[in-house]
Amino acid sequence: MENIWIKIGYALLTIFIVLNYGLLLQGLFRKIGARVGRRHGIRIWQPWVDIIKNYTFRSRIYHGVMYYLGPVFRLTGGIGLLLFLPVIYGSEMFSNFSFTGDLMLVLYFQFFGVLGMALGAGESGHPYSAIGVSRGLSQVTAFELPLTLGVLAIGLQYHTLNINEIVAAQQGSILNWTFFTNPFAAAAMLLSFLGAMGRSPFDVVLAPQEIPIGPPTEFNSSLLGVLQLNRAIFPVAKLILFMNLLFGGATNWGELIIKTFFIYFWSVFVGIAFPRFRVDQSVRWFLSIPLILGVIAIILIKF
Amino acid sequence: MVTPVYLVVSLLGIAFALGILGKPLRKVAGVITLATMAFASYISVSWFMGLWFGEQSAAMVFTAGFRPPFSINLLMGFEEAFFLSLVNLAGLFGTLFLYRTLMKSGVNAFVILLILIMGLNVIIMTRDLFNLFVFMEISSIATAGIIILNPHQKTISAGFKYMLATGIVAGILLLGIIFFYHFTGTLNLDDTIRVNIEAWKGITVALFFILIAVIVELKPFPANGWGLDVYESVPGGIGMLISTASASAMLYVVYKLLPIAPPVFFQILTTIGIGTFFFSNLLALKQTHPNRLLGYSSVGQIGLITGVIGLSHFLGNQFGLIAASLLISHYLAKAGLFWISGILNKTHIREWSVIRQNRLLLFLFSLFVFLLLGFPPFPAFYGKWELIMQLAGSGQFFWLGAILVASLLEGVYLFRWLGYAMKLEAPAGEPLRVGWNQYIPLGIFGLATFVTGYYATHLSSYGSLINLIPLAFALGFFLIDFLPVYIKNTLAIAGMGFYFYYLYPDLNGFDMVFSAIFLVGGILTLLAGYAYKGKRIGFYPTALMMFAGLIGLVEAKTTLEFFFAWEVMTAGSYFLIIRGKKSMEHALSYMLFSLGGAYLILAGFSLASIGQSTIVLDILATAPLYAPLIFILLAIGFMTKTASIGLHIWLPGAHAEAETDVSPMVSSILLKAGVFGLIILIIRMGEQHLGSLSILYILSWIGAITAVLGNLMAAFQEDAKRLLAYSSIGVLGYILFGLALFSHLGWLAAIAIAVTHFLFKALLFLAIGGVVWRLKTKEMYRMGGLITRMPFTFISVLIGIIVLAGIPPLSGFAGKWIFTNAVIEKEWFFQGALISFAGIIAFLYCFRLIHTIFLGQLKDEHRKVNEAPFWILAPQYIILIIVMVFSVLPNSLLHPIGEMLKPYFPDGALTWQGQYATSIFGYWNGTWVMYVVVAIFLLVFLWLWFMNRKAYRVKQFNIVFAAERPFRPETTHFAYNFFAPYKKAIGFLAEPGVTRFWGHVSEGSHAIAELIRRIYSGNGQVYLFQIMAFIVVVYLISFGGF
Amino acid sequence: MLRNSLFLIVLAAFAVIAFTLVNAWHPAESLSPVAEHYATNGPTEVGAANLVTAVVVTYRGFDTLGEVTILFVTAAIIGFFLSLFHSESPEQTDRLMPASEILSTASKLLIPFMLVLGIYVFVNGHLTPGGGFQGGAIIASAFVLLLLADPLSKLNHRIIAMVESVSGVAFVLIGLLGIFLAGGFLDNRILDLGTFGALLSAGVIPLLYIFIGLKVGSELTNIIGHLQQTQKNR
Amino acid sequence: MIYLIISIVLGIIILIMAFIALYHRNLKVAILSAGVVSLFASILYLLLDAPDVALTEAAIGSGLTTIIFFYVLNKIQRNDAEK
Amino acid sequence: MHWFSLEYIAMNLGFLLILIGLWGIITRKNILRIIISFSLFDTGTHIVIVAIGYIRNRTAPILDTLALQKDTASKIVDPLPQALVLTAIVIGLGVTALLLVYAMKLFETKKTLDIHRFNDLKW
Repeated sequence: MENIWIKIGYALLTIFIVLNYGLLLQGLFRKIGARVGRRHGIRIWQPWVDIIKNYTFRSRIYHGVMYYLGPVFRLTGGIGLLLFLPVIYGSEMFSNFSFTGDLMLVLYFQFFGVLGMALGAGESGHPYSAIGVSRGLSQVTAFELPLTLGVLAIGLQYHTLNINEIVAAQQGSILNWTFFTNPFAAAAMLLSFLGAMGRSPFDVVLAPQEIPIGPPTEFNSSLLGVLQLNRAIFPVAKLILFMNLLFGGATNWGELIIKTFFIYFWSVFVGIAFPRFRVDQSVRWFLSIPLILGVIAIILIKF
Repeated sequence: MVTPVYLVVSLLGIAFALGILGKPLRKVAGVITLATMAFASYISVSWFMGLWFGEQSAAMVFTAGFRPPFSINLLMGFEEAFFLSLVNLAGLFGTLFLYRTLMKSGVNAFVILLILIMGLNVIIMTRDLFNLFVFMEISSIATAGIIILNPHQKTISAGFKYMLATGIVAGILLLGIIFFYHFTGTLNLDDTIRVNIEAWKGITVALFFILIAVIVELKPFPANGWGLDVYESVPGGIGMLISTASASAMLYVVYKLLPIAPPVFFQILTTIGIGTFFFSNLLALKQTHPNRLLGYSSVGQIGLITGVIGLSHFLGNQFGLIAASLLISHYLAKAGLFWISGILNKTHIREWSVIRQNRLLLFLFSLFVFLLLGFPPFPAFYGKWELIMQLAGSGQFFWLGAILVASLLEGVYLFRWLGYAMKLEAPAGEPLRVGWNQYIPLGIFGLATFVTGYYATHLSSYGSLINLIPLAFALGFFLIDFLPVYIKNTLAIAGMGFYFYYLYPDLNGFDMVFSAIFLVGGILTLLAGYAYKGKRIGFYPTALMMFAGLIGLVEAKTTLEFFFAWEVMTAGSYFLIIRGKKSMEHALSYMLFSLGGAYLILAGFSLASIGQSTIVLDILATAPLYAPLIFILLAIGFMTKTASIGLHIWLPGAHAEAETDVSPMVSSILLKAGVFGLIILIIRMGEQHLGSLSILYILSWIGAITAVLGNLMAAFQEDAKRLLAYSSIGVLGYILFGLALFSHLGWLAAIAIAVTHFLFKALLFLAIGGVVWRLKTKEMYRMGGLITRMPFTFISVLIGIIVLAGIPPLSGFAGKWIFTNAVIEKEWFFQGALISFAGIIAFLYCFRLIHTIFLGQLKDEHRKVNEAPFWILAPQYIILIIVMVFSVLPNSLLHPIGEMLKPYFPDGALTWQGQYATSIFGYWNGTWVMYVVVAIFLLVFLWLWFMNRKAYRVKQFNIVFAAERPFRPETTHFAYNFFAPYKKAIGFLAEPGVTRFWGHVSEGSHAIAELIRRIYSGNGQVYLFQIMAFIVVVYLISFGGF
Repeated sequence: MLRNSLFLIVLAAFAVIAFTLVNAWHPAESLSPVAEHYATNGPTEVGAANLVTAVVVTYRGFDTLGEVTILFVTAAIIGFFLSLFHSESPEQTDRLMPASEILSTASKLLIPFMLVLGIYVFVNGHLTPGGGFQGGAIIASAFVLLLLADPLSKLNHRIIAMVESVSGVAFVLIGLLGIFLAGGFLDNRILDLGTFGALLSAGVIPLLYIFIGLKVGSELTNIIGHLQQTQKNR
Repeated sequence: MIYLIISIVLGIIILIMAFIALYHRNLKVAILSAGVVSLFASILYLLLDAPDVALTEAAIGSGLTTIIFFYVLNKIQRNDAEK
Repeated sequence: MHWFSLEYIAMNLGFLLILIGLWGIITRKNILRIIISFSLFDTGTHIVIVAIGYIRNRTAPILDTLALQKDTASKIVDPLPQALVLTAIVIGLGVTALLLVYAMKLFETKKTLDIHRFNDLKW
């Protein structure tokens, strides 16, 4: 029983680290994006400021029970995802609750938050949130197919779905990374990853500044604050997942930060370089190149 | 025992004597006629009984006191007694039915009827060819007489064509007879024929003339236009006499002449008979006149029996049972249908909806339709079963296929008709008036269907094993249908509960799982029945019939029992489905696919029984021949029920249009029958190969594609129940895929999904049904914001979709997890990826379902909607509890199933440590996942609540967009064409191509029917031409030249 | 025309089939076993000099019963059929020309003679050519003549029907007596066979033929009578 | 031999009459020819040693049948005239 | 040439009449003419039957002379077909009469005897 309390403590620590790291990444990349666009950009600590601001708003309204619970679901999904992952390879404590389920649990648990969030937004007044959800779900289904193929290829390659074992198999040399041993699966998954991150060109779902469409725009004050926490944690959780699957995981926090930074950078780089897709375009795109890559990955592994 | 000659003496004597009656006595003519016919019936039935029980031996009547061949003799044997009973009872009840009409027509009408029946009696009994000719002439003249009992232009022209046709046929018969006499020196059938080798050709041609004339009297395709015209023109009561009494007698003549027929004749008979069966049913597709339709059906049925006679060599000692049961079914059903047609007196089958004024008539109508199509427990069921078994056993696959296809065609028009009667708007008109003299025959024949069915059950070789108690229990509800709903509902639940309790000790393995789904599930869904008021006439018998069939599947030990239960279930579910307001066409397509599937199953079983000594289900495992074919037939048969892609088009409509508590029954429970069938099949036959290709591999693809397309189509639906229906297609695709994996994990997943699908689909259909119940619409875009009005329903739907989508921590995830493991184990990645893709598409419709109904803005007109009725919510919450238990303690469901599978699949099982499951590839601890998720959730919630404690709630409509306040809530609810971009991207996959394909099949067959039926131009001379051409062609075929 | 030429082909084919039958047929050289039995034992068994009658009335008496029934039912149908259309319409003035003087006078002379002839034919049916059918037809012809001579005369259907019924019932009853008193239904040996060749011989054959004759005669008359009705009314 | 010649003549007449019955424009003639066919057939029966049949054919086939034909024809033609 | 014997001529004549009758039944339009053809067809069958019973150089089966009563079987023609024809003729009369009455009624309904006009019932 004692073990559990220690685990909980470590879990809270993990959340804390990841949260701050996530906020830092946010700020950092907004800055980079602005600089690339030859603007000055925000201050790097702006995300922290935003969160605090949101929690201190005086006018706090909500539209209904589900609206209230939506952010809760969302953040639960983000934290849950993080905690179901072995964050640091070899560290039992920073493996958190990954003993409760394997890769499949992680993959499917992603949707917990998505669904709850969608429901919450759905109860808001705006039709736009529903439109955003509709777009988001459409896009999710599309990139999930190459992602699944990639995951299956990895499962077949390492003959396991246990993330720890997958990471273990990649230790030793950089060339043992799945990224190198199974490049097609990695390619398929990294392309899917772009969709999963919801950055340009696949960001029509979320609510970037210029189009007020999408679920997050419906929330305010502390509800939005919860969502912002999630926006810090959830991407990092995903980064850790991909890091574990493709880039040999991390044996310490430093390695983790370096690896995730570069993976994140990949999505930011693409986002800055490519214009936005409409949803039907992105769906078709995911079902073309990434899908073919996934199929090739499977074929190569199987035969 | 009364000498059979009294049959002739009484009927003829009274006919002659009726002329003596003076005017005042004319009124008693009818009574006298009836009494005479009753006497004749008594004689024949008592002979039949006596001969059956062996108290009597066959009797020969020698007229004129001389022995044959010098004089004419009549034989009263077992077959004769049987046919005489049919004819005389038809005469008796037919006359009773027509009593009032006949009284108006006068004494002569009774005379004609008496003489018709007398003629038929002698036709059956006589052993002399020329005598046969004379009495055939008598009956055809008398028939021409009764045709014009109701004279108008149509009957007269039909009668004229009839006279001409039978006249020519009689001439040919006479030629045949006289040459037969010339070549053999005798006219007697019992006389040993001294075949003169030199005259061989002559004698065969003479025999050909005799036989072909008798066959033409049976109205074979295409030489039967004259007969069809008669059926169309005459009133039902008279059509009944022609279709039952005359046709039976003529059939017997064919049978009687067989001993003298050359062997090639059997093949001719088969070809003509089954050809007629096929083409009549095909042409009937385009027919709209009820009597002509019945005519086509009659001609077809008689053709079938003729074909059976032709095939008698192959049927062994089952021939009698087959022919008799088919004949009895035809006899009872056609009599009943013609009578009902006589009462309704309509000229278009669409107008038959007036029948709903009289529920008894409607009941009888459907009874006779099911009887005719060979549904259990009616006699033709056993007949068809044995027929198919024997045909398969003797390798007559062509005929087997032809009979099944033709039976399916028959189903098409009969069920379409039944659907019209049950669903179409009734035309205005006079109220139906049914006299007592019409009720009596109908009632007696209706009862007789059950009685004969009971005897057929006991006569057929394995039929006596069938457990009829559940079916009897279900049918018993017809008798107490006048009671209010709550009593019947309680009785039904009690009955099912008791039966489950009674079965429980004997259940294990798959039987346990499926009987739990069928019976416990049935009880749960029946609970919702308390929400209904009034009587709900017809619901309980049919619902229980379906459950009786389902439980029969589980109990079945033999293929016959299985098929019996399958058909009972189909029949019951058909009536359940058609109860929906707009269910007519959906119920029809459901029935047709079921029927087609059932025939495939029948064919599969029959192939499996080849060369085996029993018919227990295990013969599937030991089938020595055609194993892949058997597998394919049965699999497709079962897949019609599981609505796999290509065979799914019936499902959405059928499930969506059904009543609130029927949808969960048919969707969450009934579909499992197909799954159960597939399990039985695959577990016994294992992996079959078609060349080098594994059939299971093909099935896995079908399953995967079904899952994707089903879910995709669900995502594009606007109708909430339709959405759920398509989702069922998708889920059943998973199950099919799981079964096709043929591994421990695959089956574990499949069965786990089968169970959870039962739970969440019942939950969702009940919840959505409750919404529809209150809102009176199924269109999702007409709903919205109902979370405030129906919070309990919302919670059910929420839990339901989380389970459906397989999102952890609820129990739906178990299926996904096991699937992935199974896929990697089996290395069927592409199908696996599709399955997982399908799982994600499920999010689309899940979200849509909950969003468009419960979220967004409440519509003005729904401001006062109430929560769904208590009795609809009650079962939902029971299911919710079960779902939560399975979610927190996944091993409570998965472990037993795994144990159950171990005998079949020892390898690759999950290892359980408490709730911690380990597979070869991964691990999963459902309880801990639940703990973690709940803990985080609570933590976050408390955090938010703490931070947000001063928040106040605003009206949901309290919004501004683009600096405007929206003026109506509707404008803020995005619901219609929800996944428009998605549809734009890959909507082409969900194009109703399959629907179009089946539409083309249907249109094509109707077009062919339309084309072929042009041969019946209505011109008497064309009909005669057809008869002559038919004779010539049959001659050429049978002799291979001149 | 297409149909006719098609039918010509079919008919030709049928002709070929029929020709095979004729081709296989060789004129009989001797009697068939059944006929031989009739020829050898007929006189003693049945006692009718006219073997055709013996066959018609006794050996194949059951056929004859059917034959009578056919006429009976035809008459019934025709009566029923025609009366249905006409019974209600009022009697119209007949526009048939009255028959010529010669015809009516001749017919008055002829009719009794014809009736007697008819009776003679069926009474002697077991001895000479002829019998119930021929006699019945002759009687019916007498009535035709009557109707031709006086188109306005109305046959008394009541009496005709009575005769028809009674003789029919008698036929059946005599047949039935055969079961009790002799070998079987329609056995003629209820009565003594008598002297071969005498008028009162051959058991009940003369009696049966009388009834048959009466019945056939009345039935045919009935048919004619009904048709005559149609000539009057529209 | 004489029978043979008679029979051939009869046959020819019968066939001719049959054709007339089928194709003569006037229905009355057609009916009469059919009656004649019957009558000549009864003569043929006599030749074939079947006096009973001959008598019957003469009385019924050519006699009564023809009469009934005429009744019906008469009725129809009168109706026709009225029309 | 056996074709030139009485029974052959009768037999062939019978079949010719049957064919002529059939031809008439199916090709002639007038209903009365069809019935006439039908009676020709009937007569044809009767002739065939009688021809079958005929045996050359024998007498009718009426035993009115003592000479015939001895060794009858070798002296008479077959009585059975004759008996059958008797029945057939009467049946033919019945059928023909009924057909004629039908024709009359058909004419009343449509004022025509053209059989092509009576095709309301079809398909």
